[in-house]
Amino acid sequence: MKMVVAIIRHEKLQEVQDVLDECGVSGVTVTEVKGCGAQRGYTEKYRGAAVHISLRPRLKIEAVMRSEIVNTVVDKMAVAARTGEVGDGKIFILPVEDAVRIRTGEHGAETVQHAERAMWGH
Amino acid sequence: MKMVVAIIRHEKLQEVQDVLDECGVSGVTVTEVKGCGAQRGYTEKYRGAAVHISLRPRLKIEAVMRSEIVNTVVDKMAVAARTGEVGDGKIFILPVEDAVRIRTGEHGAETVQHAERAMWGH
Amino acid sequence: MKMVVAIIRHEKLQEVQDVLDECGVSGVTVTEVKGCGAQRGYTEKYRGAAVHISLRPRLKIEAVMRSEIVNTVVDKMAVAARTGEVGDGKIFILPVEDAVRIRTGEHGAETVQHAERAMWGH
Amino acid sequence: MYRPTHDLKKISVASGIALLSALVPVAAFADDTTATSAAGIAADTVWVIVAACFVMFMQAGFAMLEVGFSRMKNVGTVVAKVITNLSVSSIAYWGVGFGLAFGAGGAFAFIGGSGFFPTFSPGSTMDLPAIAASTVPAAGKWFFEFVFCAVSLAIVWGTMLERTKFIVYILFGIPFAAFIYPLISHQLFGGGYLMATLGSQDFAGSTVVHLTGATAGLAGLLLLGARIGKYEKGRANAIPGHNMPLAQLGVLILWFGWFGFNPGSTLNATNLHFADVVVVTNLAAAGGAVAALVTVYLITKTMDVGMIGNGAIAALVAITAPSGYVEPWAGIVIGMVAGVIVVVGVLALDKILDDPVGALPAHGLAGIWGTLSCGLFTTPALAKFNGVGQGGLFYTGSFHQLGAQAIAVTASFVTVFVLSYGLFWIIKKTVGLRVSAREEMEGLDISEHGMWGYPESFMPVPGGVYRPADTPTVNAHASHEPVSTSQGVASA
Amino acid sequence: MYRPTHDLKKISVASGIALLSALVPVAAFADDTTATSAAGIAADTVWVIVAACFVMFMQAGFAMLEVGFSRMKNVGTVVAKVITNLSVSSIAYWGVGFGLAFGAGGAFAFIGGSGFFPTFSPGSTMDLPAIAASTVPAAGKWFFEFVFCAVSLAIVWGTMLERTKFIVYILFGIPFAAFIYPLISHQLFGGGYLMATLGSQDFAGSTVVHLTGATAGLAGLLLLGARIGKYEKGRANAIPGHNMPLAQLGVLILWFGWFGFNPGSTLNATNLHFADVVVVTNLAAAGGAVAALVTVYLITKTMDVGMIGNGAIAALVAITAPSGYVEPWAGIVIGMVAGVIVVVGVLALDKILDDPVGALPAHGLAGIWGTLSCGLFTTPALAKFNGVGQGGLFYTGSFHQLGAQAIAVTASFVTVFVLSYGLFWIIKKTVGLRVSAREEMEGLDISEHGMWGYPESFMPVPGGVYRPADTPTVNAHASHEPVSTSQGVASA
Amino acid sequence: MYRPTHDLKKISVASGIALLSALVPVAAFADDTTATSAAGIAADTVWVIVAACFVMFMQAGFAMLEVGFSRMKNVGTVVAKVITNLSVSSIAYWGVGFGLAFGAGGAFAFIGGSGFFPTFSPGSTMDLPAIAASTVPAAGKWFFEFVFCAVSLAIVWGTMLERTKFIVYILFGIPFAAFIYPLISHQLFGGGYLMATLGSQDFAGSTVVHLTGATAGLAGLLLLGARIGKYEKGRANAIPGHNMPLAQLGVLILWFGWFGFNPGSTLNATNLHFADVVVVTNLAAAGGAVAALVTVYLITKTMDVGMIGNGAIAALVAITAPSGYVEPWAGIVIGMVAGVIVVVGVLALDKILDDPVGALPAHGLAGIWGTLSCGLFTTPALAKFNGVGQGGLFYTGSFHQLGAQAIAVTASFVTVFVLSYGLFWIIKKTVGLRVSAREEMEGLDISEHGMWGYPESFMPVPGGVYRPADTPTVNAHASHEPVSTSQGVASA
Ligand SMILES: Nc1ncnc2c1ncn2[C@@H]1O[C@H](COP(=O)(O)OP(=O)(O)O)[C@@H](O)[C@H]1O
Ligand SMILES: Nc1ncnc2c1ncn2[C@@H]1O[C@H](COP(=O)(O)OP(=O)(O)O)[C@@H](O)[C@H]1O
Ligand SMILES: Nc1ncnc2c1ncn2[C@@H]1O[C@H](COP(=O)(O)OP(=O)(O)O)[C@@H](O)[C@H]1O
Repeated sequence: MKMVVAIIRHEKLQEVQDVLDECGVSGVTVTEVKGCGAQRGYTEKYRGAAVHISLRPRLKIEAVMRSEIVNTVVDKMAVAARTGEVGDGKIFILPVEDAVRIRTGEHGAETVQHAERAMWGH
Repeated sequence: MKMVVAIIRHEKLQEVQDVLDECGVSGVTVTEVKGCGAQRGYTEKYRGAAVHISLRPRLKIEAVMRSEIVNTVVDKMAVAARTGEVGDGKIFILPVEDAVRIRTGEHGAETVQHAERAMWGH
Repeated sequence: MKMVVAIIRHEKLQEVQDVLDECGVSGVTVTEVKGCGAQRGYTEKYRGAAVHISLRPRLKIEAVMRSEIVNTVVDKMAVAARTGEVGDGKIFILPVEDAVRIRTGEHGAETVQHAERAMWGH
Repeated sequence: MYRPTHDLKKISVASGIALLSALVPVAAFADDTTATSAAGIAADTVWVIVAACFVMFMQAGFAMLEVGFSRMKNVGTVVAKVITNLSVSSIAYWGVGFGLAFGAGGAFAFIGGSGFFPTFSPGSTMDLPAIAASTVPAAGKWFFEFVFCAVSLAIVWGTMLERTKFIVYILFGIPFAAFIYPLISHQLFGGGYLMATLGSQDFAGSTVVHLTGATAGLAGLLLLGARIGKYEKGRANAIPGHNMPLAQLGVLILWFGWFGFNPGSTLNATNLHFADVVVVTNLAAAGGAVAALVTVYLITKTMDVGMIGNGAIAALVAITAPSGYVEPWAGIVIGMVAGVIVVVGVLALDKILDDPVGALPAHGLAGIWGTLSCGLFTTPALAKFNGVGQGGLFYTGSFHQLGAQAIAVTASFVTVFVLSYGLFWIIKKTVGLRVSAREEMEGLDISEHGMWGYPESFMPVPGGVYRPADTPTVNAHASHEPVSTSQGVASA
Repeated sequence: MYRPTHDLKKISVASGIALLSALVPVAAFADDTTATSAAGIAADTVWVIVAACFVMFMQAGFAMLEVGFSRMKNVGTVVAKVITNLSVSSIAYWGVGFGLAFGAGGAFAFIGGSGFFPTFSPGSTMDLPAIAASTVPAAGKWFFEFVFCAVSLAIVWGTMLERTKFIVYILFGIPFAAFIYPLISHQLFGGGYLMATLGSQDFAGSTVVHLTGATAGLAGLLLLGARIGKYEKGRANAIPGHNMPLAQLGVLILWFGWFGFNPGSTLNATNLHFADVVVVTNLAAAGGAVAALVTVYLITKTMDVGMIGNGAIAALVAITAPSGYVEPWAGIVIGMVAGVIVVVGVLALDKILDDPVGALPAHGLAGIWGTLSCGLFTTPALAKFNGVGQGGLFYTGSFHQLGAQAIAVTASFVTVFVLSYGLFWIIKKTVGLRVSAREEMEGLDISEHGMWGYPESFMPVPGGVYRPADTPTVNAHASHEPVSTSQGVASA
Repeated sequence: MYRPTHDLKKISVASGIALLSALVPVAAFADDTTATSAAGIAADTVWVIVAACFVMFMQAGFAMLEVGFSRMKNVGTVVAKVITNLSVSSIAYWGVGFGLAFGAGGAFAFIGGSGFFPTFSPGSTMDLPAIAASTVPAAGKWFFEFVFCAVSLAIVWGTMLERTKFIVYILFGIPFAAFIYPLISHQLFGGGYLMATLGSQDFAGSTVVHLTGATAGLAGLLLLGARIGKYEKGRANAIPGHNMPLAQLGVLILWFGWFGFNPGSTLNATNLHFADVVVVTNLAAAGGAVAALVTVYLITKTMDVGMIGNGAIAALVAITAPSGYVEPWAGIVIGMVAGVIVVVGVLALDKILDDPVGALPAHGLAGIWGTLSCGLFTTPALAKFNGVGQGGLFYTGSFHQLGAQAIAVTASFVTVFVLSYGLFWIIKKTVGLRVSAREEMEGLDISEHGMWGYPESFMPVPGGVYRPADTPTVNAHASHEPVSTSQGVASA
């Protein structure tokens, strides 16, 4: 299995969730993060003082899935999350050695996929 | 070493911390996350409009530990975090190549274990 | 590529960002987390009742970089984030199989490095 | 709480008078009556000033209500707007508005014509025909009428939150306070045709203040459009505000302020009518909150927190016009109907109009209902007492007063809508009404004001310290996102 | 706002004086003394109405206090409750409560019996024996007494936060405002046995308002039980509220409101006693905050923010009964003792009773202390001035007044406890008092009201937009968690 | 605040009565005129008490303002401080301060000397030469003057937020309320040399209240130093507060409270002057907010939310001294200048002095400007009416009054600075002014008060439950970080 870690813009969450759902990924974990990169932040004013803020709000999406589907999923995710402007974010692929469904104690890849679509957010 | 990533319910934190402590894991990092999975969220009303919320609050537990103990720990964690209802969460095991204790600069597995129990939260 | 996961004190963020920037890492993702470890928390009072809080606020830094530079970077980060007091945190190194720049769809290591310094926060 | 002393005094006063029926020098009386009326005038003035202060405090209520119904990225601009509007309207109304609304002269049936840039000295008076009967000095009358103008202006913006350029508040606020509001105010408070000739009743401004504000808000909304993301594929999305406790604190502050708003409109304390108005106002608000709770629960099976507050506000708006004309039981009925109206109104309008706080139903529909309700519930005795119009349908069986009310509503709505639409249209064509899409996504606080309203909720290191930029300007890349403030207002 | 009546008066005053230059007809005096007392009555009424408005504003204080001491998942329900309770009690007290508390007739020593569903007209009076001496018109008296009832009801819920079904607030609130509160109010404010015959002193309601509210809260708490997680393995866990700034804003609003609460209870301005009450009230609050700070620091070695506020509140509660009867120095002493009582009380009770805001010590224990303190500190002069009871132990050396106070406290406590326990018991057996465990875990805002009070603190994408559900209902899986609103109230 | 007019009226009443003692039984008139003036006195007293309550409510305004401009880790201590200071100053001012400020006797040109630990009874008076003309009973005068003292003390701390030891608030607050403030208050309100002999005008306290508070704050700041991280490599970092909505709610509460602050300083209602003061005050605030908005936008190209509020506050501070002496147009000018001053002042001072809320420019610079402005804008008529000093430069062409104002400002500044610096110096050398660096980093709420002001923003499981510690004390490791409360105050 692989864990796909994607840093995306807030407004792209639903699109990315839809991609993962279509591909049969069992779930998604979302974290609010701040990030900087090529897009370097911006200057603010506070009581007249210019302040440089390097980090901007992003969402981190973590989804574990079967290795077979990871490439397809990642490419679809990249498309879904794209605006074309600097700051769109990155996707990283990490190896996962095992997964457990807490509710049942089952191990293995079938814990991270589901059959029918969940239609998250619809 | 392995990094155990567990998505659990808020109310299970103490139990999970206790398991890790017993097993001699040196520490835990906790993140507030939102997630969706088999358990698909729920409908809310806002000024009469039905709103479908796909993500629900969870805690993400990250603990790095020696590879030897990981299976035991994971199974114990799964038990500790279980309610049996959909939404209990998942545990993922990721490989870790090295760990460093910032305070001392030491590397290696001994940085992620401790001898006496810490009794976190007691 | 490797993902460097560092748990640091809030006040060390800028220093760590500077290290990563110098080393040509393309970006950083920062998450607010809570942690416990050797440093076990502390006791508070609420309306007279002593309360033991095991977790304390920390920042989690995630930066993906080329494998070649990871050791240098990690050592520099450890120095930058050090106060010498218990609670300085940990750095973990995880393998990354691929990275994608969402904006362009490019894959590979060059997506996680940049040429000129970004001067984040300056 | 028995107070014998008090009784004793009254008895001895009586006896004193008895004794007097003998033979006395005038001086004593002249002097005494001076003193007497001085005390009466003082009591009237204290009440009207205190009431006006309560009404001024309603600005805090509107601020909290709007903050609560906005998203966290758009809260600083709300409070900045409230303070700025209160300020520009103070000056505009002092210079021009008050004279147009109440000053003698002018084409009086249409508009007042004196008392611009007034100066006051202790106890000084002005020629204000319609409110001459009040013993309150001119300064007190000015302040009382001004705070009403400020409330009306505050109402305008509820429909336009989270996407309006800051400069718009100023460009619209000044002419609104100087001319648009005074025009309506003159008609129903200041002795204009509707009040003096037609006998339309609007005790404290369901139409003058609330409908006027909501109508301007409607005009602005039509030209401004909905927030990004509100309507997708022909469906209305929900954009929840971020803070119900502050929003409902706002409701409670408004409820409190309304005890200045309605009872203060007597411009008098000595005739004691204001005490009745207090009771009617409170009972109506109560009826509105209860009715809204029941209605929203029946329709949606949930007890929407915001709706309960909207119900109270709508009822207060509705009772504003009849508060000096009706009996307690009628107050409850009027309030309850308003509570139902606001819930149904919010649910219905939300599908087509993006009105974040529900100002159109709460101030518009409820304002119309309240004004009309005088035509139903006004008691002949109170119509006579107030010297405006006559009793309502349920007492007199006559539709006359209802007609007068309908005309007042229609005339006011049309006038305000036309003027406001025109004014917003000009602003739109010149400086523009709306921030850029990028600024709207980033939030108005950062894009228009250079800093979030809740910095620690957005900044990377909560509680941290921020180093000044090495370069005062934003670097190339960043210009993609968020638009720097200078651009944000460049078009202004 | 034209006021012919007023003009007429002025004209007749003028003419009265004119006539006088001759040889004076009584009419003139009648007129003049009317004017004279008209001013005095106006001053009394302005004060009482303003004071009542301050007391009404205390609702905002309670709302912020409870919000601050609740967790973020339970704040919307708090403000919804405050507005709803204020509303239902308005109507219930207007219809029934006031008549039972103050109306002439009935078995008067036990309960009043007239003045139900009252109607008011300018200056109109009612037959209210116990407060007949006040010149304030009936409408003013009604409103003043009503806001006290609303405060008492607000106090009830402090003990029951974060787990009570919303419907319970309504089902209990109506009979409380219509009957339970009026019963006690009649005894100590309305001319009942305790006040008229026994001479028990309760100037502004330490017992009538505060102890009554806290006692009902105790009854409810006993039937409701503690919040999930409060007590584990026989130990009390801490469940911190989420917002000290709002909680203490609440305290400051309450402190402000108390300047209406106690001084307004003179129902009079012309005798100037209200000014003394202001001073005594302020000094007591000061003493309470200081004493609480010192006490909590000595016991716990920490300067608990909430406790400082509790100290001020407890002192204000304690001084409520004696405020019109004691001297400034005594006010400080009474307040300080209350400050100590509340700290010790909170620390002790927290081990056995889950009272999130500390209402039992602050309103219950302090209310008892305050009522009893009249028996110690009341000056004979003020007892005489107020015409109720006599001087306290420290002045008279007699335990008589202390006895009268103890009886009043006991009688009130027993009566309220029995009635409230019975009422809550019936509610528990029928619709139930408490939400399900799952709803309690999820929070009342989402489970009872369908939306969080702080949506952005819980929703996935802060500041985001939410698409309407394709299916109006919750899907099967979700029913595990959080119970949808319809179920949430199904049992109601 | 001397009111000759009022005296005159009373004299004529008296004479009227004198005349009457011829043909008529005195009892009747004595009684009747009593009744008459009773109403006037009641009106005066109601106004002054209500105004004082508005001023007391300003404490909530300062609390919210400071909370909003603090970081989330330092908010609980702010509200605890406000309540504690209000409390200790109540007692200190009652015991000592009031007598020194207003009591007859003493070296009166320098300080008052009677009326310590006063006791009041209905309508009782005290020998307070400077405010004897006011008919308000002593209790009302005490309360009104006290709330001014409390405002002045509240202003002190704005400069010292986020790093001051809690104990310091108490150790400085008591002598400030007992002696430092009364000293200045006596000079300009209480009949001291500056007012009585020199004729310096300060209607409601631009110097007495605001400059005094800000000067003490400056002294404290100089000894306390900047917050950690504020200045690095000779550059000033920004340390944004966390909550603009609450900060601006504070501004609106203060604006509201100022309608008690300035107009209440007439200590009179019957002469109706207070109504004029209301208008001037409001227009000045409006001018200040507008001017600040324009200024900050021109300088920084951003519409800083906080600056708009600072502008309103600075204008209110500035108009405080002249509010009873100038005409509306002048009020606008004075306010606008203050709005410019505060923006330029904040931008300039921030580079060298770490003043989180901008108290030095808003209360200090604006207070100086306001006091001096009397020397420019006071109208001869109002100088005469108030019986203090004479007309300003623009009316009289004479620099005399300007000189008197300059002397008042200088004398007050020097006196307060020297006394406050000395007092803070002693505190610094004994218990210390400042928490440890670690405590400052951790935040004052957790380190001084044992719990965060926003627990859920810091605790691991928002909305969770916290188990009591097995061991009451902190374990060895933890002592590294955050310093436990006991240590936090150990040095105290
Ligand atoms: N090397 C990296 N490691 C971890 N996160 C990164 C890295 N590079 C970028 N990110 C994350 O991706 C976000 C967007 O990247 P950025 O470089 O700004 O835009 P783009 O990917 O369009 O060039 C950053 O805000 C940061 O959170
Ligand atoms: N494939 C996945 N990748 C990442 N996180 C997941 C994945 N599947 C589930 N989760 C996380 O686990 C949580 C619970 O999973 P869910 O499927 O709802 O319950 P259960 O595990 O009992 O079937 C989700 O809210 C989500 O945060
Ligand atoms: N084994 C671990 N797995 C995950 N996070 C850890 C682990 N050990 C420590 N941490 C994180 O590092 C932080 C600091 O570690 P701690 O042991 O307290 O200090 P030190 O590293 O100086 O001994 C902890 O708060 C926790 O967030």
